[in-house]
Amino acid sequence: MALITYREALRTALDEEILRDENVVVIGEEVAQYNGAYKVTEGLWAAHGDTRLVDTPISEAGFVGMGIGAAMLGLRPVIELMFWSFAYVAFDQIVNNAGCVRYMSGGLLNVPIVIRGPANGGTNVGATHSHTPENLLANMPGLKVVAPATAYDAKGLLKTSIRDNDPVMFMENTLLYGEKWDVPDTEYLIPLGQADIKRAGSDVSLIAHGRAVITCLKAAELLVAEHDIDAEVVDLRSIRPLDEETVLNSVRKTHRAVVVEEGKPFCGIGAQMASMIQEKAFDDLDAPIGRVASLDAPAIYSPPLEKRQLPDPQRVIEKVLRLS
Amino acid sequence: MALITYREALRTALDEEILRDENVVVIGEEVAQYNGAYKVTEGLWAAHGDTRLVDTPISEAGFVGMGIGAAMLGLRPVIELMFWSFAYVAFDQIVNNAGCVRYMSGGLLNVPIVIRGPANGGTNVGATHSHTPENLLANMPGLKVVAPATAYDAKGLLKTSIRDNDPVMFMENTLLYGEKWDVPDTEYLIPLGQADIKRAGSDVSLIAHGRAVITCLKAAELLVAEHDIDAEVVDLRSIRPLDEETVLNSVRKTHRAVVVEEGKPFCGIGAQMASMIQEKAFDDLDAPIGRVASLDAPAIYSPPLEKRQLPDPQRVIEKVLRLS
Amino acid sequence: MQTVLQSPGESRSTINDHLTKADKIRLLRDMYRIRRFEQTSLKYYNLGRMGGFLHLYSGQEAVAVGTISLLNENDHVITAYRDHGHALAAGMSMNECMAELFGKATGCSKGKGGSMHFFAPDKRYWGGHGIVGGQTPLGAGIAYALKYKRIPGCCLCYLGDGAINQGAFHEALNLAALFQLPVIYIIENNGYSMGTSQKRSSAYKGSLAERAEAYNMAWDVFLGEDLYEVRNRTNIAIERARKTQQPTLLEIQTYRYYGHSVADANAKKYRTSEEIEDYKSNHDPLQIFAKALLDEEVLTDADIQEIDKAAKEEANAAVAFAEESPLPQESDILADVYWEVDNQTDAAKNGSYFFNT
Amino acid sequence: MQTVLQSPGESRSTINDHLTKADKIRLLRDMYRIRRFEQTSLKYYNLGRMGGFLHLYSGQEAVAVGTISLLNENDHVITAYRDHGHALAAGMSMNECMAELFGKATGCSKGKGGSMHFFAPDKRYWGGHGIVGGQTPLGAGIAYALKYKRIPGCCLCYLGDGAINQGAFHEALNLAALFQLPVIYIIENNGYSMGTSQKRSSAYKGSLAERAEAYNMAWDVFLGEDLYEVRNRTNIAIERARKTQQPTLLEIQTYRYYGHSVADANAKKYRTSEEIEDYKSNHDPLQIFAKALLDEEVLTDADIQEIDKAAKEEANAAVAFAEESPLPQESDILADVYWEVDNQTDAAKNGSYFFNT
Ligand SMILES: Cc1ncc(C[n+]2csc(CCOP(=O)(O)OP(=O)(O)O)c2C)c(N)n1
Ligand SMILES: Cc1ncc(C[n+]2csc(CCOP(=O)(O)OP(=O)(O)O)c2C)c(N)n1
Ligand SMILES: [Mg+2]
Ligand SMILES: [Mg+2]
Repeated sequence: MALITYREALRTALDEEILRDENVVVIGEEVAQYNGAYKVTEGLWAAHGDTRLVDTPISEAGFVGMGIGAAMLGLRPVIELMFWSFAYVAFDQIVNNAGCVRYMSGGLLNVPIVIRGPANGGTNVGATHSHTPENLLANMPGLKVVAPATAYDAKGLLKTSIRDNDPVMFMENTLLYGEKWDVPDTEYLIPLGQADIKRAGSDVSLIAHGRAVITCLKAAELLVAEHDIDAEVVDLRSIRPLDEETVLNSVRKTHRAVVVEEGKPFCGIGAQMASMIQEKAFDDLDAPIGRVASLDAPAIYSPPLEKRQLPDPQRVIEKVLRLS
Repeated sequence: MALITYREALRTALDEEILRDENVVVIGEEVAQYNGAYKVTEGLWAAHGDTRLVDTPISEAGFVGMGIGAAMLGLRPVIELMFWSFAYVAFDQIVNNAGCVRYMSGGLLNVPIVIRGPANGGTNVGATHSHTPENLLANMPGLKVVAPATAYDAKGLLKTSIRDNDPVMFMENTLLYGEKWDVPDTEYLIPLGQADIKRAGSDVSLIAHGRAVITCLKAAELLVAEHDIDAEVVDLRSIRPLDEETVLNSVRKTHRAVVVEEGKPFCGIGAQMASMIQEKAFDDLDAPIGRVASLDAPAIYSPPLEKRQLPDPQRVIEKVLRLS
Repeated sequence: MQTVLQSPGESRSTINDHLTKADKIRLLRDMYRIRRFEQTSLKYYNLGRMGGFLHLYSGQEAVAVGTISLLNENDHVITAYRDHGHALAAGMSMNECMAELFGKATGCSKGKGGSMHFFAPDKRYWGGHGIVGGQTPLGAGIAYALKYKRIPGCCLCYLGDGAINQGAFHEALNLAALFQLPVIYIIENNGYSMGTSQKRSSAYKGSLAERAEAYNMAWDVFLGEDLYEVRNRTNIAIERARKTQQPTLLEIQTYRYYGHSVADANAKKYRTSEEIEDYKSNHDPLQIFAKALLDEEVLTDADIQEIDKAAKEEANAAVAFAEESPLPQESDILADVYWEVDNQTDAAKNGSYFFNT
Repeated sequence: MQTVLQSPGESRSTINDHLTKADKIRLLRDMYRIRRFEQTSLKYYNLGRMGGFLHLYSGQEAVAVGTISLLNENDHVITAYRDHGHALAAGMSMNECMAELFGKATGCSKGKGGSMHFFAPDKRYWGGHGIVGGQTPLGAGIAYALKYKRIPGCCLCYLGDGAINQGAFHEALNLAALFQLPVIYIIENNGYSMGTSQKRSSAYKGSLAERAEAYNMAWDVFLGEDLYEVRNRTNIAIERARKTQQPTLLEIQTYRYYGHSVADANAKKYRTSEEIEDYKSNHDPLQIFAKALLDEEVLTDADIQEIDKAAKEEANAAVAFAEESPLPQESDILADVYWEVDNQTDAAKNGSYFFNT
């Protein structure tokens, strides 16, 4: 075990997969010579050179599509979006080309691509740079969506995603890049579609993904300390495929659920969770499923205000208390 | 009253608004000289000329963005997308420029634009041409989303949308263009944010928008005839703003709800409705909220199969029966 | 009409000199097969046997057949929605193509793609793409993979004259030129994008292909009615790609006889009947190549009749095949979404992939 | 370096001939104000008083000041995220700009937009846009509205050398040329997009502006260090736009002294210190224009000191203003999303607009 950052975990995953499979190529803006805008790829260009780490022009539709075309021929491109927000200029390529060509060809081809980068608010970069499109992308059958909350998960899930033969949208978080967790020294993989109980509890299920998991863990500490409420924290880890069983088992145990996400509420991940839980565990619920999301406006710049716009432990706690 | 098609209703709305306000300009591919790919704008170019009906190159990001820029200066562009599916090449313009500039300017400007066109499956045009992005767009605070199910609603809502000072995403349906309904001869407007009870009933609430409303009406007839179940059909008409009260009142009366949509299920409109209803009317529910959506794959081409992929009255009925 | 960069060491390809009689006959036959396949499909479309769109290629056959005939096992093809011609030229059977139009499980895409979305990766034919311009970054990607794997092949990526105004195409052009990718973009300029003439959709100087200048990319413009000429001029670009990995932008001037799609009732409004008739009578690629082969005494009038007849029969047989073929099953709707699920791998053992309720 | 299409009747603008002494002093002052505003903002950024990005314009001042000084009440400006220079040149106050950086309610965007998203529609300044290239269709739209309303104005739309490879920009160029829109696209070519040099991001022949040729659009390329030259060459394009509604693509060669943003720790890795120092010493637009005005005897060294001092004081005063200003209230988070809601119109009386739970 070593205590490493989420960023280092991602970098090690990339490094190991580049070494393991000659078809893995990392493509994106500033990923090579600049070492990555957020330094996720630091040192990889020096180690692996121009063929494996490729700097691109600012042409997301172009190089995402290029990656998809190359994947159809068997490369395994890992495309870095400097921010997932920039996916919107490449949205057609992602949805129609990565997401639909397998289907439209009757299964004759597949697109083993990973598109990754940070998708989060909280860094005061304004509305254009703070989109969290996991709900939009998970809406699309054909795409997979993954959102790790810890360095351990980030490494194991990224390696699995690179080896996956379908297009995986991999959502990171700039606020987590510098956070540290224990990560095994030896190789490990984490399957997609397995949620993780980050904290066991009996009174309420807090269901989240990405940094909202950390928020829930903080909320859980306060809930037990201040309100004697023992919350279970379920980290979805992958949004599509989705581990519905782990979620449902948790709710069947606790009879209460709050879904927490950093995205906007309307048709968010929380909506899907609430819809699924109430349908499949209706009789197990002692209270309506609560939701906590970003306050429903484009991301505000002003730093103290953006903090308030995102879910924080306090809002989670209030929601839990209101359910009781 | 006159019995006119959904298409004619839209055309009349455009015609009247072009005459009423010199700032209204209809922009899109083939909208002028060709009379519109789906003939919605038929005759308008002949009547109003080159300034008011503008043919564009196949550059959705370009002309949607151009419309947004023009709207910032006070024009009221009505942008036709030949299919809403093509919004994905203009997604950044729609989300960040139409949706966020008001916010990012602290309210100093507004974008009175309408983007309209068909958003539906069922015409065997394959996955790339069958997207239904109302959930994606309604996820974005700053955008409004409207989806009329009848000629009457189409006309009244389009006129209101054109007069609205915010960006309105207006979702039509090619399968409805040729259907007829009674429409008043005199001018009328329908406010956004008002759902419409298309059929009153007491046993279950069928909640839908767009063509799914028609499906629900057929299902309701069969339900009463064959199962003695009296369904209420709630047509949302506008997705954002959303008339939650009408939905909730219906559910409080019937104690059962099924949400029907032609989109894909994950984080769909039905998810949001289920999440909202279970939260706000938890104790009124006698059964879980049911959902019916397109079968969860990209749109299949094969005509008989695509019919099965979309919600039909039978699937709605089965879902209702399973709730009972 | 000029080639800015000449392919190394030659100003004119000698590619046609190597054609055998049999080769030439095959080329003519392939054009007839496309023409008759499409006319037959049109008939059954009008009989209500298929859904969606049907974008016919009639009039443009020398482009697909001429260009694709130059390819070898290292080369690849990708195109837009007007894709029947390229599919057949790439070696796909009429049966699988017709069955696809009929929405049958025996279709090339199992009835899932339809007219706009034909695929045959085994023939290095990568679709069939419905979103205008959307295939152009993919074409760059195919070329990228070839270069990455050090395969001395190229990718032909087709698009229309209207498609050049999609942003993705420009991004692809810059990437292709910057990374020196062996992709050849072929603008099939039939003068119209739906009802919009070239003049009304594109700002340009002399030609559309000149846009390549902006990226310091080689380009050429020529007529697409003469198959020999198409092969000759295209081969220069193909050689360039194979030998130097440099991309080229070609504009091939052609014409479509039918409307934009079968649903295009306006086809004769934005074009005069004279214009259409003139092309059919004086510029038809089938007639022009047939006449060339007659002049060369490669074949006789009777041979041509025979080729035509065989093409018609093949198309009719394809209809019979399609009619008799089964539809996909309802359970097929949820297949071919994820590779891992279809192949029941360990990776697919966890979690839900589909959210039907 | 050539103007393809000359503006009617003149090959060189005489615009600088009309400048009064006061005008010239104002121009110098405006450049100093930008420089000092940004250096001051940098100081407080490093003190942790603001969040997000801070993209400094230092080194490029003659472009914004020179070009915007040519505008009148019918003309408009829109730019990207490196927008402080344009904002101040357009007449926005240091107070509202600094307060925006501090995230205060008194900021030009009420603290909602931040450094990348300054707006002042009353000054015909339409932002401040964070998505690379995303503002370029908007620039065409502003020009579209001017033409539609028969206002003889134009829109200056700025972008970077890296931004030219976004598809939306190409779509906008084609639209501007096709529809003859009075928009002037100004590529502020500072040689780098983040850490990527022009050569590594763009395929081109002689210059980036030559891409305009593809659309038969007028273009020009020139150095941006001399404010007179910037005004002279830009005015030709502006006159063309105002009189004939024709668009132009300008490439103005310039340099940024700091990194891409303050967070760019690599700024000296992809550029040599010599390169940076050479520009600062020999090409600094403030020094060059100051020297010109000294030579013209418009002002003295002491006057320049005074201008500089005033700019610094104004910037410090803006900091004080920003520091003292209130933050937005939590309820403000949900304001300014919808016009109809903010204005409590009848249209906003129905339904829910926000879905907080
Ligand atoms: C992004 C996008 N916009 C619009 C369309 C609708 N559409 C399909 S084909 C077409 C015209 C294309 O013309 P061109 O590129 O010249 O090709 P041609 O049809 O002549 O082969 C249009 C507008 C589409 N499929 N995709
Ligand atoms: C679509 C998109 N992709 C990437 C970015 C991240 N990004 C912001 S600025 C920039 C470099 C732009 O360089 P250039 O256009 O030359 O402008 P400059 O910064 O030199 O003024 C990049 C990559 C973005 N904001 N938007
Ligand atoms: Mg065409
Ligand atoms: Mg730059």
